[in-house]
Amino acid sequence: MRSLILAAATRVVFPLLLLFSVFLLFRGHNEPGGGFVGGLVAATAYALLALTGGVAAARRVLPARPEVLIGTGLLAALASGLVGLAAGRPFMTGLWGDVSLPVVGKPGTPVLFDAGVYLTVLGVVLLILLTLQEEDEA
Amino acid sequence: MSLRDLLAAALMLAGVATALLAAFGVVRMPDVPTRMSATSKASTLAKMCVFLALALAFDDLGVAARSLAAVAFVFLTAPLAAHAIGRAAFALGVPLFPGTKVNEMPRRNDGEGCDPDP
Amino acid sequence: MTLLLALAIGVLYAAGTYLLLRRSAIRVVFGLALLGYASNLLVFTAGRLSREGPPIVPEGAVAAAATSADPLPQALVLTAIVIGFGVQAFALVLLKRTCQEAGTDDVDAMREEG
Amino acid sequence: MIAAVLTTIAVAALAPLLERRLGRRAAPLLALVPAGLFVSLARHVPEVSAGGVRTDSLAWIAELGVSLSFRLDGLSLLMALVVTGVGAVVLLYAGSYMKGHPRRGNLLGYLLAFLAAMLGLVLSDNLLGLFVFWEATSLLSYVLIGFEREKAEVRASALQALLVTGGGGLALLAGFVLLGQAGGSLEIGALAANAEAVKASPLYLPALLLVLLGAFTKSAQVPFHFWLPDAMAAPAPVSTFLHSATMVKAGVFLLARLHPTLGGTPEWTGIVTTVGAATMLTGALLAVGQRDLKRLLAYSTVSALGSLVMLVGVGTPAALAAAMVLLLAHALYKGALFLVAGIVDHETGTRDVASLGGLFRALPVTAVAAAAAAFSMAGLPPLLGFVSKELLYDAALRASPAPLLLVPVAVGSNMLLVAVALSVGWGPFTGRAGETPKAPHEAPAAMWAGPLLLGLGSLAAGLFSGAISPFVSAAAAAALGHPYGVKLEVWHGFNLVLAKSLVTLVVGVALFAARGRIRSLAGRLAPIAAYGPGRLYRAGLAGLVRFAKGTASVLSSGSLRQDLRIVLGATVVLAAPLLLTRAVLGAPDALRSVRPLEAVLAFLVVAGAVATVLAGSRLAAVVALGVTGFGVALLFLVFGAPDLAMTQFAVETLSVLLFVAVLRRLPRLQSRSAPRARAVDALLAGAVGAVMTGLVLAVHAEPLRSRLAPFFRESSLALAKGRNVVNVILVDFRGLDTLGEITVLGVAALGVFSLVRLRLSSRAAAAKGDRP
Amino acid sequence: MGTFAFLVFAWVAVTGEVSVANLLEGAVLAGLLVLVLRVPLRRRFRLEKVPKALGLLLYFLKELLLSNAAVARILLSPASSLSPGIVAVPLDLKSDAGITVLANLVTLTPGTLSLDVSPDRTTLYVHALHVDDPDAFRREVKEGFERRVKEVFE
Amino acid sequence: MNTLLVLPLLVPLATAAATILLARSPRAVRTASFAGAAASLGAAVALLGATRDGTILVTQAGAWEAPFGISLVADRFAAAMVLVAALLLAAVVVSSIRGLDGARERAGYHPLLHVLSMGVSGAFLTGDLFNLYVWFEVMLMSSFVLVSLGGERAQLQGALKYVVLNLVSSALFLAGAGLLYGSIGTLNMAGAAVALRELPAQGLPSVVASLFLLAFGIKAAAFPLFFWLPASYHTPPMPVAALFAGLLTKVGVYALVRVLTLVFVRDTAFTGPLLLAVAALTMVTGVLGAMAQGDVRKVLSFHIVSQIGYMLMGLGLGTRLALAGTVFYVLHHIVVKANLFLVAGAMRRAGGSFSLEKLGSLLARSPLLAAAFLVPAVSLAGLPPLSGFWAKYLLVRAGLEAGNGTIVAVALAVSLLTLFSMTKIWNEAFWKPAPAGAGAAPAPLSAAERASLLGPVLVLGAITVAIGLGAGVLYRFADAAAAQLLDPELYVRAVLGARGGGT
Amino acid sequence: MTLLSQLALWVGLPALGLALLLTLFRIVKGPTLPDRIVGLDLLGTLGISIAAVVALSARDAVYLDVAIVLALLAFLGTVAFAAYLERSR
Ligand code: NA
Ligand code: NA
Repeated sequence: MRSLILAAATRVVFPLLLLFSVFLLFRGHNEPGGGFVGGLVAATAYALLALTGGVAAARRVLPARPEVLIGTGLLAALASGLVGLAAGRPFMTGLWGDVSLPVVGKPGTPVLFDAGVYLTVLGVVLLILLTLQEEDEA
Repeated sequence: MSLRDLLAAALMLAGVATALLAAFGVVRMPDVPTRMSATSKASTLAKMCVFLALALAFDDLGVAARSLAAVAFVFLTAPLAAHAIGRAAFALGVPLFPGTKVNEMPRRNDGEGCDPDP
Repeated sequence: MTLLLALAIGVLYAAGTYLLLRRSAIRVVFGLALLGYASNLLVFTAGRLSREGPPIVPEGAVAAAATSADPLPQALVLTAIVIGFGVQAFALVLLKRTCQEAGTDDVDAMREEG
Repeated sequence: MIAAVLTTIAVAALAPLLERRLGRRAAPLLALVPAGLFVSLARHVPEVSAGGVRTDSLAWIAELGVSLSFRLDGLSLLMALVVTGVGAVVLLYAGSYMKGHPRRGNLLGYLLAFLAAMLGLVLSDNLLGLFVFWEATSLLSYVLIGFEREKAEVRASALQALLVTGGGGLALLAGFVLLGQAGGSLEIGALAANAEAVKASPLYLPALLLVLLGAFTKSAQVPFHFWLPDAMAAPAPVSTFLHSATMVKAGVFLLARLHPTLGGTPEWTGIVTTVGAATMLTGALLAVGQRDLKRLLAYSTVSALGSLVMLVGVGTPAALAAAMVLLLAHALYKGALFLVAGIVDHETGTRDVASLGGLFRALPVTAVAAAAAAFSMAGLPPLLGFVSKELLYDAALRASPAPLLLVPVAVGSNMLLVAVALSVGWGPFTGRAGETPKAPHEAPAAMWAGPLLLGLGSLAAGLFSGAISPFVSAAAAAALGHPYGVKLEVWHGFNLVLAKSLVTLVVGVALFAARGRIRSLAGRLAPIAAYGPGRLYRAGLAGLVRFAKGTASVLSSGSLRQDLRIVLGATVVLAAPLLLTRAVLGAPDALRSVRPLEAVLAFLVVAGAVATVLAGSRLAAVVALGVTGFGVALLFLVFGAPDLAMTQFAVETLSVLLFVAVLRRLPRLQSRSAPRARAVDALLAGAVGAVMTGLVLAVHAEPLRSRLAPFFRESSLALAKGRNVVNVILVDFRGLDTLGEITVLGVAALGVFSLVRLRLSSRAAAAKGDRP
Repeated sequence: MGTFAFLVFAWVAVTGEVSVANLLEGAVLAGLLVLVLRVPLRRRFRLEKVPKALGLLLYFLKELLLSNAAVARILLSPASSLSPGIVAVPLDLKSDAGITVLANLVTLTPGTLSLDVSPDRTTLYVHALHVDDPDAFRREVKEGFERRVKEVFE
Repeated sequence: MNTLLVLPLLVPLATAAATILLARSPRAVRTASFAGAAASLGAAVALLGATRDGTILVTQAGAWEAPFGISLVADRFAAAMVLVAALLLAAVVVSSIRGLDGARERAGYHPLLHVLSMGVSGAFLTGDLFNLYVWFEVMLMSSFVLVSLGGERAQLQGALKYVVLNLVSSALFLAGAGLLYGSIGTLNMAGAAVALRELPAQGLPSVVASLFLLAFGIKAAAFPLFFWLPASYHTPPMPVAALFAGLLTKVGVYALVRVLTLVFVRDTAFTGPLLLAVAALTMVTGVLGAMAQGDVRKVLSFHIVSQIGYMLMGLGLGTRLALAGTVFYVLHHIVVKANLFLVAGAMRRAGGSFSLEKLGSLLARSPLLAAAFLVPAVSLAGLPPLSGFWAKYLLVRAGLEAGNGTIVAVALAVSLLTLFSMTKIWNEAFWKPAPAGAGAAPAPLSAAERASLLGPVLVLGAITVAIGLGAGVLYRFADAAAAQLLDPELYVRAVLGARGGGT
Repeated sequence: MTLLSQLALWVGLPALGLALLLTLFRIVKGPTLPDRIVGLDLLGTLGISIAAVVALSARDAVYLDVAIVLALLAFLGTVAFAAYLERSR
């Protein structure tokens, strides 16, 4: 939908959505939120961009191809599970660091896992929506 | 009951009343633009009131900040929806209320009304 | 309220089932979506409804309130919702492609021929 | 013994290769394998004749009593000698007969493999082991009958043989299992020792019937006899080997083998004798009117098999001795005659007896072999056939239940068979030369050597029948289950039996003389004869295929709706009665109160669902669906599930984007079903909904006591360092679910991508002018 | 820089925690978003516009609240009393942001709804529930909102 | 030790992720896919090795003890299923190297294969009912994509049916899992086994059990729920169909076996006769369906249905011998049926069609192919001494020992018709001269094609022969597996610890 | 429970429920697609208010987050619908 008003508003809403998605991701362990909903919200940000500015515009600001996001997300989730194995505990055993980091909070394998979820969900929704919209535009 | 609570309650009730008004409007108004008109602002007002009530009701700076942020979001996004719908309805040629006095907006294409999805 | 929801779940299943049995494949996909809602609500309800708030440990407490909603069905439903979204996306696109290739969305016309 | 069988199989596998290397020298070389086996087996004759038994065993599935245990006694040695002896002759013959055939090597290989299977069958002392070889012979016979596979009728005959014998084989399997149950072992020897218990078992009769079914189909007994003449589509060496000398005798062998265990009861005697007698007569009657050399022989074989079965059914020592001699005699003369028929066919290009005559001049050696075999078959002294016929008549006379019935049948059948024997072994070689497609020349030695050897064997065995008496006795003893001695003689003196033999011969010769008229009569009766079980088989098969097609079109109509109706109907049919009979249906035990907003939300959900059903346009349906989704999300919210509400809202929004992206390419909604179909569907849908509501209510009739929820509430922060219990479950307590779930998502995305992209690329390819 | 500051501010607002640590977190995140995700928001942040912006906000809130009653009256009055219309308002504003903000403000205040901007960006089409005099209406919009928006955004 | 339990999930997932990331280089994808398949196979072999002595391996994902976390459990049956699945994956990966077009390969074929394998292994190994649902979805979703990959019309129509019916099954399963949690408060299978002991028999749980029966019955393609299978299995590329044919329905059978021997053990009075009736009807309708077909793939597809009946027969009889028969049958059938589909692909390549009418003289064209067909076909028909015979024998014997002659008669009659079906294919495709109107025969198989197309076939055929000749080995295993299945206490104690059994 | 909570629970939420029903009427009635979409948009908007009022009635700020998510997302669906309508002219 080519609309000056929408396009201009998108420029503000887009980063807000992304920011908020990260907020949801890292808060999820303690408050409502988490990787899923974070990933979904992030995806809506790009979807909005694609809707108002075209798929090409959305692709331009994507940090990586959606497939790569999916693969990376899956590997991150997998890696978080392997940490436990490497430590001689069962697969996916939650292990936590002691220091607290900015944004992330205490680093722990569940956080990495949730981040993997976030990336995967983002990649998935983007791959689906961008593919479809691209075809729709064609 | 503290004054803040009272104020919050009043705001909440005002918001709810406005929301009800919006719903009432969407039922009563005769055509798409008027319905959209009724809902977009009344509901925005409603949301603002309710969020302000929230900001007051919790003795928590964080909640207040988030509530105000929510109001900002609402101001930012609610008009976009109204704009998009109004524009689409107009472009589609959805019939206007017969009482519409002025129409200075040119039809963009053929002006033929077409239902996209009978 | 449980009774009311049980009835609503029944209606969702019934509506979903009815749509599954339509000749129009697009209605079938709508039916699948309704079945998804029905199943999710059913699982959610199975943990018993609670009005006592979400299973979140309040700041300063060590455990979530014993009366808070059962967290497990919530987690299950969340998983099911997300899976359902993926499935729905795929089903929709499959539907679209099938209609394009078959030239119709009439499932009765889609009997295989060799 | 095991080694012998396995070696033969290995050689069989190499046969085609060998043939390609050595050409015509391969067959004689390969024939050395059975010949060698024959010799080494023959070395055991004295020992076995003296009552010795050799065994050899290899455990297979010990826990189930399955083993490869072999037993060399009189019965198996007799069969094994027939198998290897005729096998050697046939292999030699086949090399020559199939000269120039591109797949000669394959045929030799199949024959050797078959020989191994047959050897295994007759030597097996374990029912399952025997069964394995039994089925192997069925399968190999299919391959051998279908050797000239280019012809449709050849393929049909092969299939027919396989289905009839294979079906019997399955009955046999069940019979064996029952037998094993009744007797507590699968070892034939052990069963025989436990025969009384077996016969007393309630499983005896079913086991007997099933075993008999297996044996009768394999040995072409009425009413399963029809497959054998049709199997003559096989090349001559195959017919010789399988359909006269060996495989068809497997059923008889089995009956003899199990006689100690199963025999002697009224059921056994009644059924086996009757079926055997009926087959004997039927085969003879059908044989006499045939014009085709091989069909003449085939029907006469059916008759002979009937005789054998009848004798085993009678089950007296004399009868079993007679059976053993007939078995040997038949292998010799019928083997020879089949080979002769093959030579005649090969040399003249026809097998029509009516157009054959005077071949003696062109095929002198063959003629001698033919005459010897035919005379044996006709029961002329001093050939073995005569000895065997005498024994047969004797046994029939002394059969305890019904000699009055058996004797006329036996004599009558043999009269007809005399005519048949002469038609095959005498008629074509004497009299005026007929018009044949090819000018005949004597066949190469490799071909006539076999029939000659077998024909002369008939003579020798007859002349020296006394010498083989101990061996025959041992065979009969094995079938009897106790020691037994019989003295074979060509000359018994003048008695009732001899008189019968003479009458048989005289009438038989007369029938031969009248063969032209008999054939024309048979020709006129042919339409009646066509109403045999063969026709039933064909009609049955065709009917089955038709039925299958009908069933398939009803059951899997290809209609998604039909399939769904069945699936959903099954759900209702299965769950509803259980629900009504087994579950407590009551009001929910908790949360009975209703708040206004909650009621509105439930209504919203329902209204959205109903509106989706009723929606007349795609977009209206999407909107209605959105209403339901929205209601569900808010229900999550008010019942303490903010995470769910959030996720549901996000998913709803994305669903809208999704729908909107594909909706334009979807066809418009149309109403296509008839009102009646809609009513039926609505009924079914209502039933499904009612069942689900009932299930929910049934679950809620009892309080839920879960250890899980308290654990999660209490451990979330303490053990998993997270305050949002739901999220902690998702990423930690049940992280594996989530791992699977994001995998599903990833795959779904790949799916969408590939569905769209594969098309885009094919479109691009089409645009470029490539083939799509 | 404008984007960055905006995002840091938004982060603080959303998290509702005003502390150095949280500012730092916001900065890290905003930096990541700007750098990695190549967020497209190019406006520079100008401190001197803040008072004018606050003024605009106040004016808007006043409009919003004052016409609160009007909303109710309009919604509760019979439909026949409506005299809606679509009015073309010529624009002095040039920037996308300015036009957007104006359009949104118009939409958010009772009785009016921005339908579209003409492709040449010179006209804003506004739907109003009561249009007695189109020219008066145009003036009202231009002198009320447009002037104030122009002061802040251009 | 416990690592062994997660490797069948991790290796495929890592392989899938890697192949997604490497997507732009087909060579790298193939290499990674092959390496992943080999690693999966190795892991599965190790897993079976660790469970052969009767050890029930258990690991609790995330170190959360049962019933709070998700248990992964491998007893003999599960481990064997994982191994056969891995074997099949390897065979399919190898035969895909030549049997697949580039477009499909680029469209994510290899990651899908591995994800499918992950889902299947997860379904075999999980000890949690909801987790089973998730693995089912993993498996289904990848199968959805695989079945529609290529986008030809027939394929898409088949895929649509396949998707819809399987989603209905998923909905039933999900509802069943939810209701079970709602009535006993646990999802852990061992926990559920314990909890159900304390409830009155024939109460609500048996109603809930019926939902599981239906859901798994659809997956297993049991009568009357099998329609989706013949409608879709013949459409995808043959390596894919082979994987489906071998594995997917067996996951349904596995799930039925698992819940009926572990969880809903007190419902046998109801489920036993029901299963036997379903088994008989499944056998018969499947084989009749096959007889009606003229397309190799469809004949084979309907036979899957028919053979499922045999597996259910053992489960319905419920004795140790019968269960051993089911285990034996399932393992044998996975190999044989997948093999037949792979052969069908090679037949198509060599003869230019799947239609029996259009095929012909394949025996002359490629004796090796004929041999490759013959082994699994004869085994499927249940002729000795190949694997199928022993599977059938065990079931027949179990049926007769249980005094159920009817089901045995049906089983035997159906096996004759199966023989008929296989012979029909042989007669028409291999023996019959190529029909005149069939056009030019396709080019003879190149050496590389033979290696890729027939290599896996011959390996699987060799396994079939080996199972047949060494039936004792597999029987002993199946018997031991059945013994384990019949003693749910072993499973419960392994998962919940000693205290689990008591409370 | 405070008065605020009670008010939210027994006045605020029922009133919003009534608003939902009114909106539902418009969605079902139509008559045009834009009308339905206007209704759906309002439904989302009401959802935001409901989440906020639930937060008041439960005195729990977690519901505020739901409201924010909804506020951020609700308009997107409407815009997508509108885009669809415009494109399908
Ligand atoms: Na399968
Ligand atoms: Na099968």
